[in-house]
Amino acid sequence: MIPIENFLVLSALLFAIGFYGVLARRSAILILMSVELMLAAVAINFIAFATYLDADAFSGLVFALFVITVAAAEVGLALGIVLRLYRERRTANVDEANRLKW
Amino acid sequence: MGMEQAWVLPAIPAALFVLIALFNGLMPRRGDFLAILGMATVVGLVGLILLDFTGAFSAGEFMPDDSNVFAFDWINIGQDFFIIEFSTYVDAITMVMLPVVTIVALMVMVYSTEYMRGEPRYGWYFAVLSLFVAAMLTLVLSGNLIQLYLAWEGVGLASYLLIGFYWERQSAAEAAKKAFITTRIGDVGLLIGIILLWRATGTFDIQSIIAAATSGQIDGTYLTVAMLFLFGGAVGKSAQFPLHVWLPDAMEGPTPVSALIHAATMVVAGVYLVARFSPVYAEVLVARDVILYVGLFTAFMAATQGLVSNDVKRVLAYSTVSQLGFMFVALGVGAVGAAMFHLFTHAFFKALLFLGSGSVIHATHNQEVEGLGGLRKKMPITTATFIVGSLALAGIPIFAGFFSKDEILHALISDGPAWAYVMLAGTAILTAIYTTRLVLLTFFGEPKDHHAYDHAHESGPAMAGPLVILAVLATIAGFFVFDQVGEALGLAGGIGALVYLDHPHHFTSIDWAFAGGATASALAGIIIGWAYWHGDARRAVAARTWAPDLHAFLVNRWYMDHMYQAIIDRVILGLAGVVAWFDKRVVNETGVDGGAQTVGYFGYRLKFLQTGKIPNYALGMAVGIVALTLVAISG
Amino acid sequence: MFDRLPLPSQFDRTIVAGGTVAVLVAAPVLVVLLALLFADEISAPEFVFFVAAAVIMAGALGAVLMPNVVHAALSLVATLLGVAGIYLLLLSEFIALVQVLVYGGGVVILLLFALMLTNAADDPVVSDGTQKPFALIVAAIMGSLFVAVMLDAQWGNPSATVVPFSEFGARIFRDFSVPVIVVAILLDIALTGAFVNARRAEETTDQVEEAAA
Amino acid sequence: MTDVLGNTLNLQYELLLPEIILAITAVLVLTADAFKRELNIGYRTLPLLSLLGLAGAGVASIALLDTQGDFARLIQVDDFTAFFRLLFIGTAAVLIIGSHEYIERHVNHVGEFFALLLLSTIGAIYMAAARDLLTAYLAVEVLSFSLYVAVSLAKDDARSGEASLKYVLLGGVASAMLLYGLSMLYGVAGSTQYADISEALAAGTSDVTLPLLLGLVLIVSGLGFKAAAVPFHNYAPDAYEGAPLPVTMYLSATSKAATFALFLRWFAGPLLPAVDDWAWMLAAIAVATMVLGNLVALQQHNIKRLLAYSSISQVGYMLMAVTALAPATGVDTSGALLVHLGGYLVTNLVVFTGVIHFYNQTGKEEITDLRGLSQTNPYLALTLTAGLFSLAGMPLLAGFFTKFILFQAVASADYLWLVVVGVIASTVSLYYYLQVIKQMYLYEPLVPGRWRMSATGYLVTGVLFATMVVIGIWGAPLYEVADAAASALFVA
Amino acid sequence: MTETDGYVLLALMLVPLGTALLLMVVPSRERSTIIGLTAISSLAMFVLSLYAFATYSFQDGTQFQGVLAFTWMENVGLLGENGIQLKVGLDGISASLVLLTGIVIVPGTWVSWKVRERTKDFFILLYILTAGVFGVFVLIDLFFWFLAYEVALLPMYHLIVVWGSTRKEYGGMKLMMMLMAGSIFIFTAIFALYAHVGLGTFDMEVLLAAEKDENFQKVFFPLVAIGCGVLGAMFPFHSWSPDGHASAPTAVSMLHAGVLMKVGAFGVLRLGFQMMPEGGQFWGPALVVLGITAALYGAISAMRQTDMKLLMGFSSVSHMGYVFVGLGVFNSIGWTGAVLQMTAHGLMTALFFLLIGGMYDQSHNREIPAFSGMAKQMPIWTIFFVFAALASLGLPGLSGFVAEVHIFIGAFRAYPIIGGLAVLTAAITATYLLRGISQAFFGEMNPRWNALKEITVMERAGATVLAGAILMLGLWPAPWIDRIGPSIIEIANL
Repeated sequence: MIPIENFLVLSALLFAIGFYGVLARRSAILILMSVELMLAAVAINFIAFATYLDADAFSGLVFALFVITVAAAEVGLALGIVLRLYRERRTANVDEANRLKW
Repeated sequence: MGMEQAWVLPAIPAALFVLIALFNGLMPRRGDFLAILGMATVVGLVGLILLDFTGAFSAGEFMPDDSNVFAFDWINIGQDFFIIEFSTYVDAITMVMLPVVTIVALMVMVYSTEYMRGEPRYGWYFAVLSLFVAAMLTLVLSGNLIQLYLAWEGVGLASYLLIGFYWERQSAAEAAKKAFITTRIGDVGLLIGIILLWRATGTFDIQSIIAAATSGQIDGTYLTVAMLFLFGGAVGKSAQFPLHVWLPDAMEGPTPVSALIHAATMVVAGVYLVARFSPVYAEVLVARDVILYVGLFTAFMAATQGLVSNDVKRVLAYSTVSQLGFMFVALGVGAVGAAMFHLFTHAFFKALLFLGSGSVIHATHNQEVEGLGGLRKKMPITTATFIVGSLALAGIPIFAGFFSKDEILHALISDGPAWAYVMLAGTAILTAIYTTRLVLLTFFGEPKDHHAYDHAHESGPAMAGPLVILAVLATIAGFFVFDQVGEALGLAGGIGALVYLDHPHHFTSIDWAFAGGATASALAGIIIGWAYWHGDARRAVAARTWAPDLHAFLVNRWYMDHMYQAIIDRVILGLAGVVAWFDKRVVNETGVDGGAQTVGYFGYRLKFLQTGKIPNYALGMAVGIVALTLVAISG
Repeated sequence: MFDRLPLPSQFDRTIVAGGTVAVLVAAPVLVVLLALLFADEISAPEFVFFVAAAVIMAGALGAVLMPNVVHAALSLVATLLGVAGIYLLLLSEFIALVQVLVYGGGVVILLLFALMLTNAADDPVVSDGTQKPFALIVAAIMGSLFVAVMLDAQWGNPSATVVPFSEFGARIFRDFSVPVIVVAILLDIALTGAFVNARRAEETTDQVEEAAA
Repeated sequence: MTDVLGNTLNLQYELLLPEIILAITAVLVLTADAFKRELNIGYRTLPLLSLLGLAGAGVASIALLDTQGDFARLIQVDDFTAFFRLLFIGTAAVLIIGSHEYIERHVNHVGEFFALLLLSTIGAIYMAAARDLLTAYLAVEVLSFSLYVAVSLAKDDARSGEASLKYVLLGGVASAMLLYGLSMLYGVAGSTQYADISEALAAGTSDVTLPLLLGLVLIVSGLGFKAAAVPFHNYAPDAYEGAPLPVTMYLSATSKAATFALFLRWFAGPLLPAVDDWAWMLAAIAVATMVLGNLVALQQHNIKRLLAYSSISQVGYMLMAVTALAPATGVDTSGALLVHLGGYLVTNLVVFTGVIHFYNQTGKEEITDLRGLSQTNPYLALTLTAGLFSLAGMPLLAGFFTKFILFQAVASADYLWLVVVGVIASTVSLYYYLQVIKQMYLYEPLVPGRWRMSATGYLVTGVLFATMVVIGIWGAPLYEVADAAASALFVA
Repeated sequence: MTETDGYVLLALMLVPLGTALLLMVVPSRERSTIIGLTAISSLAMFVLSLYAFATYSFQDGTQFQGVLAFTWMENVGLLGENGIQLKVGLDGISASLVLLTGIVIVPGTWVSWKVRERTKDFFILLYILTAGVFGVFVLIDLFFWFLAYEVALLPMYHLIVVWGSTRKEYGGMKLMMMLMAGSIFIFTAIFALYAHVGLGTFDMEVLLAAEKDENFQKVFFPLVAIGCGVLGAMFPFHSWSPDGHASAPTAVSMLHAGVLMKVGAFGVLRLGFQMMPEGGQFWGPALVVLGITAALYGAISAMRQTDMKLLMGFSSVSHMGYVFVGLGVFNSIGWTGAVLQMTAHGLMTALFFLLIGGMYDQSHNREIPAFSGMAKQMPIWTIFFVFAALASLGLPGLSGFVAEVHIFIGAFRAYPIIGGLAVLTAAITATYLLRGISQAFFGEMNPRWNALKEITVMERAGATVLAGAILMLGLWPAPWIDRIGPSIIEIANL
């Protein structure tokens, strides 16, 4: 039986990597992808806990399920907005989307 | 009308003040007659009270019981150690003051009807005169220190208003301001003294305080300090060194005012105060010595200044300061009687002199001796009365000044240091000299300004009358020193008998040998003056050429005004400038505005955290999380 | 829009690149793991786990590090599949299925399309942000902290339970009825959002139609 | 019906009636919009329809006022829920009435806008009503998603898309953080039910302390983002500025209120046993928020941004109350927070409705554009002044009373130092509010000549103004309602 | 004073408030209506305050009279029985200050009829302010007390920036911000007090009676002292006063310097010394030092001022310094003096600002050096001005002396040196006032001002009212002292 720590560590690393992506990337879409990584990490957590620690190993699973769903929906929504911005400014580069500041 | 009704005395003029001040416009002659009638009544009442007092006195009671009856609480917050009550208190000293104040006031008012005729604010003038009289009477009658202080400031106010009567003249306004502020500085001392005494005794009632002090309840040094502060008040009011500078300038006021306030009555309030507390001063000899030396110095200094001044009124002003110095010398050696006596006589002859000079000024519209001279032909009455006054001032026998000054010198030589006597005697000679000078330059010799001379004329009855009356008084007032005179008048005795009640020092005659010396010195002074100034007018200015430096020193009043001016400009205003600067720059701009700007600056810096770039924002969030986690785990 | 999506040249180049990277990274790891497996150092599940973990890590790193957006997207696929593997390992095959379908099937394609639509085809290389070093530091700290936390805790004793595939639907719609409804609303909103944004602004369309009319 | 663990699930759907009504209305609105040519209906229909739905929902929730209970252990219907139901429905209604002209003129896709408004209201309500982490999370996302979209709806405004992008990307990160935190919580407590969680935490978590702490950190951060608390606030000013004004208003009103409803549900409920673990975090964040929000607000020149920062600082005050949720005084503190929320909402609506109508007239949104408003439209100037003063906590207005109650609650919970910070902050805030007021009263208008708002504008501002004053001088009813709602939190 | 008189106290607040509301509905062009309304209501306020003052008579053991309470909210949240109630009550101290307000508002209203633009709004704000001031004096529930306190400050900003003069933006903003910053401290102290007593009520009587830990008092007294001290222009928190007064319109300066600053000192007495006597005893010396510093400091820097209103501003700082000395010496005499000084200075400074305003409206110049010999042009004005100056420099027979002598004596009782300095300050006051007067009013008439006319009838009337009050208090202070003294002693005994 694999100790749960393995999964948790894995998800932690995944989360951190995802966050790194958010911080380091410039293309809106890549940032979005990094967010997906973070969400995947979350899902791993939920399922790991569900499987290992939950008496009735279900709510965790459902949680993970909905996380996946929401993530997908978010991608759709966000991409729509990215495309709009691209249409307006001919760029998907978040550093150039800084008219609003101060 | 007994002593218990004494409160009526101030009440009458006070009422008249309100009446005239508000409604003089509606009255015929602007209501001056009201003031005079009221004054006359007061004089009559004073006579009655005097009789009542002396009657009781001759009945053997030292201090009539009903002398201190009228009293009511003015301030009472409900703690017995702090009650301020108004009360009238009548005793011998009061009895000396009352006639002086009222009679001179009456004379001056009558005189003013002519002197001030046609002036703008004529009614206002009489109103303020009444106010002054009211305050002065309250002052001399008050049995309570706070009440006394109230009246004390009241006379100051009246003086301020009257000195500034011709406020169109900047000099007059300045003089009024100077007078008020200078005396105010003295009053600070007075108030502090009063409160210190209260602090030690828990009462403001003068007699209780005196009783407490004389019974040695109060620690010696504490009492000394308190009494010195009290004396500070006297110094201010009575224009003693170092606060004497205001009195000469006060001559900016109308001359009758100078006669009443700045010669006869208000300025002697200080003398009155010290006399009133003489039993206490007898306890604290240090303070008394201070008084002696202050008086001595002032007398001498003022006399020297009087020697050179060319302004008639100023000469008289200096002489007033000097004579007040005499009185304080007397007080300084504990000769209360002599002091009060001199106050008494001085009031009359100095008032006479001022009114006389007023008459001159009225006639010639000139008060510089350089523009006067030879007026004796034109103004006989004025000349005669003025000479009488001068003789009294110089201290020639049978004239009032002689007796009182003699008393002072006598007291000084008996109780004071010898050198002090020498100095004062010298001052007496100086007095004779400048008096002579004044008379000569004003009434004798050739007229220096013919235009003025031609228009000069003798004053009318309203002015001449008071002159004559005062001249008579100035002549006979001295005789009150004799008990016989007093008894002849139905009094209990001479003025000495009245005032020296608590001293054994009764005298029925004077030491003629001593008096002879005094007389001789006075005559010597007159002769010197005559020898120097008689004849043509050019002599008047000769002094300047004779000893220019000394002359300048004297003319500039020993440079004291300069010194004060320098102190005010450099030190006080400088300090004020520093403080104002501190307030503007440090407190306000650095403290308040600076604080605000600092906050704003932080805001300005912080707002640039808002770079508008998503990764930066995310970084902020990440840092937040990391920080919180670190704290959480470490904690 | 297909003409803007430059298949195949761009595409197979990507595949080649991705493949090589995957092999280069995966091969040694695989060897080691196999060795351990046959030496009975690790059990079969653990073997699978490590393989999957390796894939996930590699993919994740690729996704956030690769300069070429297309490569990044593809390595994201690797990660997500790896995650699906983890799900399987955790005995929740349904979630794994969903994962594969939704991500592998939907999301990534969506991402790729978006990439193409935003000109990634012409210049697929997007340089990283200026704050990269800070990002590295912060993320490193964060990761190490998280890992430390996970290892520090004493987790309860594993009680591996399985939710039978059959029950899934029934239970979702019974025990989690509200979330299902809410997520429906959510999807609706997401749809609307994507639609209103991707679609060009209203007036223009109206004008077009008016012009047509 | 029971679930596997044998818990009976009662499925009274009437408990969800208001939300159902809202959802249906939303669908109707969308349909009506989609077929507006065919049905040939004007713009007016959509707001009216939405208002109808809101009215229905309002009636329903009023009818439900005294029915307590839970729906399938997922939704808790109690006074707390009712309080927020009415609050949110009311806010939405005010928004529609107050700014329908603006929406017509300056918003794309009005149909979708209204639909989103209604749906997001559901999300907001469920944030307050959920009694299960999953439901709560989804509700959060519903609200956030609709806001992501709504922000992007400004017509002819290049800022809108950018704002929306920032919001959606950072929002994604935030919800990832929140989820990670939730997963930790789930791992620690082994359940997503509030009740079980509080039991588990109360039972003690010594062997998983750090995961719990980490979870709390991430939850606080995630919610902090939704509430725009420093340092998770950066998106807010940009989103506020880029969004259409009504959306800005909605962001600063409903979204914040809902977030704090969630805060209360969680931190006064399942997380209360761990209060010592999170109080300090919230305190720190609260202080940072108050300070930074107010300081930066001093430097703003755009009304929207100014209000954004001012509402950030307001979040600081509210977080103070959450911090002070000690078990002993929990009820009172949360009651005070609810009072302040109510007052703040009303005040905020006053200000924003005023600004919206100003924009309708002038199309300007710089502070300096307000100059001379006291002459061109004295009524509006007065309203705005009162609103701003109320935000600054000046007396006779709601702000004073609610802030007073809030602060006294916090002070009584031995957080006097927090109160001090808060009072100082609100004094600083007075400065920038006065700057705005100065523009209106001190200077001459650029374009002289009086103008009038629309009738609905007068209606809404009038009613809100009145409410604001009433709360200010007779706040007892509000306080009692809030107190009841708060005590509902603690019965479980 | 009976229960029913409590309604009078209530009316004191409601009359101005109601007038403000009424004015809102009056169309602004109907000047006559506005004037009539304000005339009536100001008169009503005066009568009511006079009635309150007259009917108040001290009774042993009870500090407040005419106590009347309406529960506002209770038993909700942290609030217990009588949590917050609209509660009014009067004691000797507040009675005299109420009368002061009633006296000042009348001329304040009269002179404000000169305001031309936005007259209506002006009066609305002015009366809201007045309501606040009355409230502070009569309300004895901390919540409402503080509410009234803020209400009194609230309209200040508009009144200054809209109707003010020179540097009004700066002056108004600084005044508002500093006073609000001051209320931070009060706010904090109130909460601390409330939490410390822990009876769940803001009722002042209860809080006064409640036991308070000594350390608590020592910690929180300074907060009250500073908070209220800011409004009382206590050094070094005074710098709003000169600029604020300089920029405020006449009536506002009158009310603000005349009454509102007193609210600050009143707060120190009521909230500070009365609520936390031990703290007061501990910090009294500090207050004395600050007070005497302010007195000297204000007087000395006034010497350098040329703008009449700035001069008055600093003069106010100086005079309020006396008040704080009187409070700080912590004995009944000093406190009585402080309260008297509040009244005295209120009347006197109101008169000053009235006169300065009356002149400024014509000349639009307040620089003393610019004037000379004004007595010729405006004799009545001059007389009143000199009168006010004499009152201000503590001439016996006028209000200033009565108050100051108490303070001096109280100070001497505790710290003779301080007392001496205080007396000295009076002389300095005389200096700067008389310097200004002799420069501006006397001497050669400056032809530049030939156009100036005598102050208007309303201004003369107002000045007469104030002058009369000054004279009354100066010559016959018993009515005030009989009310203040016993109440003070009652407090001191508590």
